[in-house]
Amino acid sequence: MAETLIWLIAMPMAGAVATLLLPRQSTPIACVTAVAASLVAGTLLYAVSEQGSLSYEIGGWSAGLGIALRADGLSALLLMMTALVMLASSVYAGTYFTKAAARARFWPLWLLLWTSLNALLLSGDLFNLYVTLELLGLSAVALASFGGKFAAVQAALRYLLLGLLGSMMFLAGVSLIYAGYGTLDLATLTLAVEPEPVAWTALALMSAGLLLKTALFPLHFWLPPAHASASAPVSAVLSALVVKVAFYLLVRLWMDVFADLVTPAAAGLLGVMGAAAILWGSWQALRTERLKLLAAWSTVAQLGYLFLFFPVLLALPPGPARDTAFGGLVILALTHGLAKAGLFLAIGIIQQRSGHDRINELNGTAQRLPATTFAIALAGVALIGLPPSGAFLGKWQLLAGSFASGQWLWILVTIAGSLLAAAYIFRVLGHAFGNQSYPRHSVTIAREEWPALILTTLAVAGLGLAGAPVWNLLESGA
Amino acid sequence: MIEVMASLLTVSGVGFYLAGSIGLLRLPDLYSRLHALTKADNLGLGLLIAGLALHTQDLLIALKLVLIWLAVLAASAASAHLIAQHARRRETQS
Amino acid sequence: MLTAHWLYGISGCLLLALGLRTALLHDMLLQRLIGINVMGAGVFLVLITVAYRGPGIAPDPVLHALVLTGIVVAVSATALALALARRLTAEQDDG
Amino acid sequence: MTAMLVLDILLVLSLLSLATAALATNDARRSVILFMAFGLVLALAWGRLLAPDVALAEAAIGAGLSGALLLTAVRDQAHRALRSSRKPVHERGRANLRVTLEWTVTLLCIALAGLLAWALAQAFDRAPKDTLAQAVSANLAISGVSNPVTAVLLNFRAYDTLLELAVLLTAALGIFALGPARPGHRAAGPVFDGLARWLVPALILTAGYLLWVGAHAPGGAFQAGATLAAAAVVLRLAGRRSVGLPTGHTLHVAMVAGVSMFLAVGLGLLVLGRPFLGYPPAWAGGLILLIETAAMLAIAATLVLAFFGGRPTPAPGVAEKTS
Repeated sequence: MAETLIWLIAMPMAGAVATLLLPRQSTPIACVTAVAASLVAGTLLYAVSEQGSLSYEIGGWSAGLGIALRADGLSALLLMMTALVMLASSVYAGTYFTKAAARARFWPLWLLLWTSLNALLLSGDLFNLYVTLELLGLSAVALASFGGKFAAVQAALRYLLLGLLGSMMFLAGVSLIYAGYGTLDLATLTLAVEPEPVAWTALALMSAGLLLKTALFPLHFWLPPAHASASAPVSAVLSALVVKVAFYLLVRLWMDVFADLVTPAAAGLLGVMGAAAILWGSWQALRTERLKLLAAWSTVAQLGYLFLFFPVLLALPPGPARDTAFGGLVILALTHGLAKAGLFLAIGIIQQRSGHDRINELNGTAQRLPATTFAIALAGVALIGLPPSGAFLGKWQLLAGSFASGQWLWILVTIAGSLLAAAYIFRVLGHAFGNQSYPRHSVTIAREEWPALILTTLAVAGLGLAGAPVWNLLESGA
Repeated sequence: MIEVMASLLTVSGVGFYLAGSIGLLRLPDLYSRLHALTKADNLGLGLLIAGLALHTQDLLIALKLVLIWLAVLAASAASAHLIAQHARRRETQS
Repeated sequence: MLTAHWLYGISGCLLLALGLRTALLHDMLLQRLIGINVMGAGVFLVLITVAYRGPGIAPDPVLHALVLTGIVVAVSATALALALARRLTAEQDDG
Repeated sequence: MTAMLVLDILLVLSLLSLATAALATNDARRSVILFMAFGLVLALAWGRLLAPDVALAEAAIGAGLSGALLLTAVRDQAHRALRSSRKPVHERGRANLRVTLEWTVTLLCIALAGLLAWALAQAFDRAPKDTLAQAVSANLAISGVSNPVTAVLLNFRAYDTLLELAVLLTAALGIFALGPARPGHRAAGPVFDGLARWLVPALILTAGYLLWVGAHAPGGAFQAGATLAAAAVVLRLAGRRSVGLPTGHTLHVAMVAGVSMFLAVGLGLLVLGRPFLGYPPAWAGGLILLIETAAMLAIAATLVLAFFGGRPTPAPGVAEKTS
């Protein structure tokens, strides 16, 4: 079973090589790779739920000398979300890029991005994490600039420079860790680390780098242009997955490896930045005139909720109460990933059909593209956090945790953020459902519209109604 | 005896380097600076390498050192030529 | 702690800060990129200094391997950034 | 001991002053040339700190190829890329804000350097933790090579190197996706041509030597690949258009050679019932050389592509533009 870990990395990488060597068959190869990699992710999820966390020592060298891959409940769930989002976006990308030559150049980068996402979620070694972060950053930048439009290239260049800054900060932290503890293996480090200057300076450096990559307010400024000017399948993956895996790494470091170091003040700082992100991101989403920018600003806001969990989790006593709240964090992250990817895909369809994504000119969209409009509405349900979406469960846990620990500020921010989200979603839907004076027959394009619809349905119904397995999995894989 | 020879060669090589560097800083125009730099440095490196080769007393290493000298000679001659040519072209153009 | 550790370790930290400052403040792309590269050089200098154990003692090969990897990654990123920049100026001149 | 101290201080001072000078100037070309000089002094520092493998890579990649890339970017005026988006500051209030920002960032950077140095000093003050270095030397005999750095790069932490080759491939693909290569250089005069005529074969020979020697002495695929790429850069500068680099499909094969050979070996071993990239000790030396040869080709192809700045165009009949 442990071999599934290496297959999750080797498979998309081999797919990237194959699509590059056989450009004429690249689309079928990419689809087969996507399905196969998703099946492996499903197998891993099942294996973790049955056997608990898994690990794999590459080359047979013991962790420390060699590099170990590890998967627990958290990483297995995120790997599954990655697989679902990538699979759906792959199907969509096959129709989005109409020229065969463009597709042939797209797939290798796409599969390399998938490789880096999986590699990051599985890596158990600090320096290896640095390399995966760079692979992730470079493939994300190459994809964000794909197509070569001026705005996209400009945003991608800024994205690259800031990403490089972030990686360098991370690497500086890693070198300090090696100087102090003589190891790079996360499991060994967890046991060795002590609350002392070396450890907390290293943690601060690594966190600063990762916060830049997760675009937490006030380090968010690069995200909206980069996410809004990329092509639709790429935006979906950037917003749903790329920032989220950097967040995963932060959670891994703060809650797991360096858990002894984290003080309420530090967690509170993250919470304040998260609260600012929620308010500022939602406000900007409400004011913007373009649908893609709205989705991008909404990502800034939604990441803020995830950071509100830090002070809440730290205030709860370790044990069942904290674990329940932690499950809320995970389910919120998963819901946002699925819903935001679906939203970007749906926006891509609208943009391609009507040639623009200006919110004020969306009238008649509901008549012309009913399935896509429905997908946007479903994504909206998840972004606002209405029942029965998974986000409702997540926010509920956030509110319950804040309530239990008496942190009233987070409750106010969550409510304000949800109201703002409702406002910006209804603004879009209001225009989309607005009637157009002249009749247009409605179209349904199955291969284009299904991916968005399935992702948003999963976010609303799948995770919302069947949330319990998430908690079970986090427990069994701990 | 050989040690003394090696030291003498090395020191005189360094002396040529110093002269070349002073020339680079003090001479008035590009051509004379280039002249000072390449000539003095090539000779300086030659003496330095001769000194080091004597010092190691290993034929293989000495051979490698001489190879380095030849490579640097060729590269510096070619690059000095390129720089001078470029400067000359610019002068005639303007 | 060896004198070399002091000297080179502190220089590594200074290079990191120097590069970071330029990368954040300079308004020309090329200098920002060089700033990031100087920052990387600072981190590499810290790593190689940590690997150093003193004259005549074999240094830690793991860190040397890490720095080799880091140098190649840095040059890849620099190359991609420059290609993006070239594309931008080409379009600016056209339009 | 004092002589060494003088050398150390000289090295450190020239490193810091070169970096400061490279970053302080507003002249892009000057900045790049100073940065190249910085890279060369850095290579000396690596040599001083007993890291010859790193010194070789730094001289070839860090100073040499990065410098070549940056210089051609200056030629193409690429440094202007982000500038136009910033408007010159005229208002007094904005200018004051800018000064405040600069001071804040500067102070924060100084604080960061101080914090880092302090933490580093604390780490040095403890007994050095040599456990990993000891594990490397304990397992060196079964790693297939006797150069410990190569053993770490291609055996113990081979997975890092696989991902690193994937990073290189990604960069190459990203550059590829942006469009065709920039126009070549005009033909050089007879002197440079004469230099290229014997320098290129010598560089290719050196690359082969570095690849082979990496098993037991400083050297290896990365240094060799960079040297090979340097040969191509020399040819390109001499005005040769395609510099022997294949175009189209064959170029793709060269670019992915490293990753695919790595994957083939890793997955092949996995199918045979061994761990991924777990070489049997008897075969380790041969397999490592095989992977390194493929990696060298991929590195050279990628670095040359980066220097080209795009897809090489297979149209030798067309007269080349000169800039």
